[in-house]
Amino acid sequence: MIDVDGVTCRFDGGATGEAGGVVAVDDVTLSVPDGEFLIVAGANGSGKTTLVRTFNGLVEPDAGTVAVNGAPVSDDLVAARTAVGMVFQDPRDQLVAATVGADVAFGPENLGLAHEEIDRRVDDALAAVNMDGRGDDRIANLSGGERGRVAIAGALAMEPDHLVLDEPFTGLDEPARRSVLDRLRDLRATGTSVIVVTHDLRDVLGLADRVVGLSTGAIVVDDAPRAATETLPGLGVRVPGGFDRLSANTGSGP
Amino acid sequence: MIDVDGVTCRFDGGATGEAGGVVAVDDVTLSVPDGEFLIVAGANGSGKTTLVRTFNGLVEPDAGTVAVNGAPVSDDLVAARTAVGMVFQDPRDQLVAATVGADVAFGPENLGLAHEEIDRRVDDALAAVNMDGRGDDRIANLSGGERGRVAIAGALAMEPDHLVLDEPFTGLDEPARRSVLDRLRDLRATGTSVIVVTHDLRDVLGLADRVVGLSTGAIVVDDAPRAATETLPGLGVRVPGGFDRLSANTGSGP
Amino acid sequence: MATSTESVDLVGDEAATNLARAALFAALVGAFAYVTFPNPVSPVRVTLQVLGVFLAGVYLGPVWGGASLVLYLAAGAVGAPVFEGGSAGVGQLVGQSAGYLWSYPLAAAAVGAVVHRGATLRDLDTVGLPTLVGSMVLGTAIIYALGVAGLALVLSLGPVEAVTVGAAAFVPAEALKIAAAVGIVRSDAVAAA
Amino acid sequence: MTLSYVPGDSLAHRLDPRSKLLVQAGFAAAAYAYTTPRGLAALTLLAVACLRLAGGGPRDLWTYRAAFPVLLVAPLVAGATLGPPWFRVERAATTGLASYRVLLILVVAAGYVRSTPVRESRAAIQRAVPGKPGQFLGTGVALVFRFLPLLKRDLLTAREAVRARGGGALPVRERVRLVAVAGINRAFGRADRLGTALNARCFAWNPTLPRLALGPADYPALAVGGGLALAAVATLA
Ligand SMILES: Nc1ncnc2c1ncn2[C@@H]1O[C@H](COP(=O)(O)OP(=O)(O)OP(=O)(O)O)[C@@H](O)[C@H]1O
Ligand SMILES: Nc1ncnc2c1ncn2[C@@H]1O[C@H](COP(=O)(O)OP(=O)(O)OP(=O)(O)O)[C@@H](O)[C@H]1O
Ligand SMILES: O=C(O)CCCC[C@@H]1SC[C@@H]2NC(=O)N[C@@H]21
Ligand SMILES: [Mg+2]
Ligand SMILES: [Mg+2]
Repeated sequence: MIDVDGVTCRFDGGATGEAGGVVAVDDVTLSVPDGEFLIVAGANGSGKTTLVRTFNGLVEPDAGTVAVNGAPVSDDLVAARTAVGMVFQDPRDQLVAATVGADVAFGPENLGLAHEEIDRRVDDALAAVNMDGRGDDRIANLSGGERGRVAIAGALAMEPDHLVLDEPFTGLDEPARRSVLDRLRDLRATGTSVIVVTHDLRDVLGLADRVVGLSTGAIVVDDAPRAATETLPGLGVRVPGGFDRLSANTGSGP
Repeated sequence: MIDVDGVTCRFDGGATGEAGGVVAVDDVTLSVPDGEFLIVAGANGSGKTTLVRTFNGLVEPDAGTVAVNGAPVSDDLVAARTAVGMVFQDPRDQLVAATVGADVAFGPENLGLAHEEIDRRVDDALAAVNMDGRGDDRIANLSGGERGRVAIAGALAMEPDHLVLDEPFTGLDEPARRSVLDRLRDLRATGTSVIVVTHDLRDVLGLADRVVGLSTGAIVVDDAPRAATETLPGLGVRVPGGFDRLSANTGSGP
Repeated sequence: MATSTESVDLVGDEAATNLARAALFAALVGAFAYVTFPNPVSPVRVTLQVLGVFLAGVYLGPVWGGASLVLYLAAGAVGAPVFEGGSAGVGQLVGQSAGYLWSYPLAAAAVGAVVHRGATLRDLDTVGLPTLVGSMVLGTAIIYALGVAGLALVLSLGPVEAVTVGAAAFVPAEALKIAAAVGIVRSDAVAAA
Repeated sequence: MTLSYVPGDSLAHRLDPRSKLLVQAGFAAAAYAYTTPRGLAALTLLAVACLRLAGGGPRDLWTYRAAFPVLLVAPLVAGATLGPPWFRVERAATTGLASYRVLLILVVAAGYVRSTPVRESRAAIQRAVPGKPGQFLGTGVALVFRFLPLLKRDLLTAREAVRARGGGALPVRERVRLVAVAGINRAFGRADRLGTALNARCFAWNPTLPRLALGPADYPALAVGGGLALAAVATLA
């Protein structure tokens, strides 16, 4: 369970460096039950990335609180960081090791797991992103989409209670996207909550339980997918041509 | 006119650092007439980025030649770079200045244009990506999609003969994508050739004159959009649910 | 599914960022080690390493600046190609330029201590030019003292020869590096650390 | 070409990094203790053997070329004097031997570098130095390895960006300035983003360490390293 209560995030000076600052997230209240598949949608600059970064304490709200599994994030960062896995919007920001295998193993190693368990998780996570057997590849030599897939594998290997993915599908080719979506479906079935940030609902709407739409930092929609798709195009979000055509489009409807 | 003749690109050691190396582009021959809208499609790691980077000499082929407007790229790099504008797959790789306006102006300034002309181009390019009036924003403070839009504006402001965009729409919200597509349509009408690299045809297929499909570096499809969409899903490329549904899906069919 | 978190001892946000920066500056000194020019008056080559040492002290302060150069030596010892001209290995740490190398952590810490007047960092805009230059002159003195001692010890040179070959020959080059460091620190385009 | 790890399955590749570090340290100590023509002759054989057992050869030494002029010129400087007899052979010889000793140590180090991947070095460091200092050194060293190519990349992409956007025709000085400032800026940004990534991924002081285990081949190696160190201590005592 993630509980967001009246969260506001300001950036000093904001983008223009002017006085006053930018309000990136504006009084957001939201609660994500375990096992829910939530989409956070909104136009560029609407505050999606800033909002989800408060879930594991990478951004500290200027007002309001975030609690993960009942404990305030600011009280117990360790708990929040192990409970909330995150795939960054830019995979390059997330990769910390030189080879694919070492990078995916990095998180589990920090949890102090046994070697066999680490190996199992790494193999599992690489399989989920169609990168089996590429553990020895050097990250510097990967193509853009391959890098994105390694970033996702790194978060999967943590087997977190809550998984946040910030625009995870943008660089992925079709087989990789399907494979990741399959894994997300399985995770949800085992009680993991999955939060996908995006402005293109075509790839994920079929899986979603609920859609939250942001505009200039505030929640303007919080509804079931079908209902939400009516408001969302006005927010600059791409929705499937017709909701019923979805499964044909993504090949991954429920 | 861009003429690619028997181009092969190898990477030493390749991703695994093993002997032998990876063949990223494999004997590609291709010619892009002025005013054509070409899509280069293929799965992750199929060599799309490497191929288009030979067009302005950022990658030097190990075999074969590339000629732009009749002159071999290797003979006159400066000419090739002014004739071929490029939007990199990762916008961060492309931005060189501290503020949005200064970055978009960077290219035109290098062309030695008059100030009025530079200002006109910068305003024009920022309008095309829906970033009007944000010239003073600091690039370090932009959201992911905003950064991508500035990168596109920087290439548009060069008003090149040929414009290459490497997965330009991945981070863009719907209004920005439409606005950029509109601009690309106008450019094509004035004789600029537009080359879009992608593995998701849903956003651009309606505009394309021709689609080239790559698989492990080699061309396996080179055809009109309608015909190409039949082979492409086999390559790991996303195509619209049905070709005739395209305009409904993208809102930008011809 | 719940992972026990009691045993996980997080490094913490501030320390992790500092560690990343320290590693970055270590790598920067390593990159600067590739930039070498022959010195007309001495067989020892001029390198840009010292510029990296200065910047580490200025941007990271005495503690993390010194730590950064410790990482540099450790990385070089186990094989990162970060020493002069891209060389590496424990050998270099007992070789003829060993004195210079061992002096780097001390010099960076000294530069940082003078610039920031203690362990907590202060805004670089408030640091006067004399302080900035003075800190780097002190750093240079430390590097030369240990470097010359190293040359004398390792190559069994006499004091006069060691000072000539190891210090005097580099004074003009070091002056240029101090000027470059001032330029970088004062450039508002670099919105660093 | 820089000296770096080369995958392989030579004897040295199969050794535990700790044995190899001990051999290096022992060798360096012995080289200092026995800086005599006979001592160095024997150590030469050992040094060449070390490099060979790591699958290396003369090419690996090329990266040390920057050290060669010092090693060559130092004896000449040491032998020269300001008055008669102008050149003292015995002093030049002493320094010459010292120079040669450095070269030998570099040869052995080259064998370590080409046969040991970063992960193993990191594990060796973290096992040799316990607690937080070990974790700091181990992770920090791994990060330095990670940053080196990235830093090169940051400078290269800054250069590419400038070129791709028509900056290729600018005067050299201006290009150097643009690339240097943009490159350094990128590198700073990268360090901070990497710090954030480490945090998000639960960067901890007490992670699971990579597996290291002494194999049968390690015992002779440990004996060689230990023996050299003992021999060195014996002469000093
Ligand atoms: N470090 C920062 N300093 C100042 N302003 C910032 C900073 N980071 C983000 N902003 C501003 O905050 C707002 C929200 O940014 P955020 O990254 O959360 O948007 P987003 O919804 O994720 O957009 P995108 O779809 O483009 O990724 C934007 O206007 C952005 O310019
Ligand atoms: N610098 C490099 N060194 C070694 N191999 C590389 C390098 N750059 C790319 N490769 C390899 O070359 C192949 C083609 O890469 P390229 O970036 O051209 O793919 P792409 O089609 O653009 O993929 P994506 O859709 O993921 O961006 C990949 O297998 C990649 O791992
Ligand atoms: O082996 C190394 O990496 C150390 C090289 C030391 C070069 C010294 S540092 C002080 C002096 N100034 C220079 O430019 N070079 C020498
Ligand atoms: Mg975002
Ligand atoms: Mg690519």
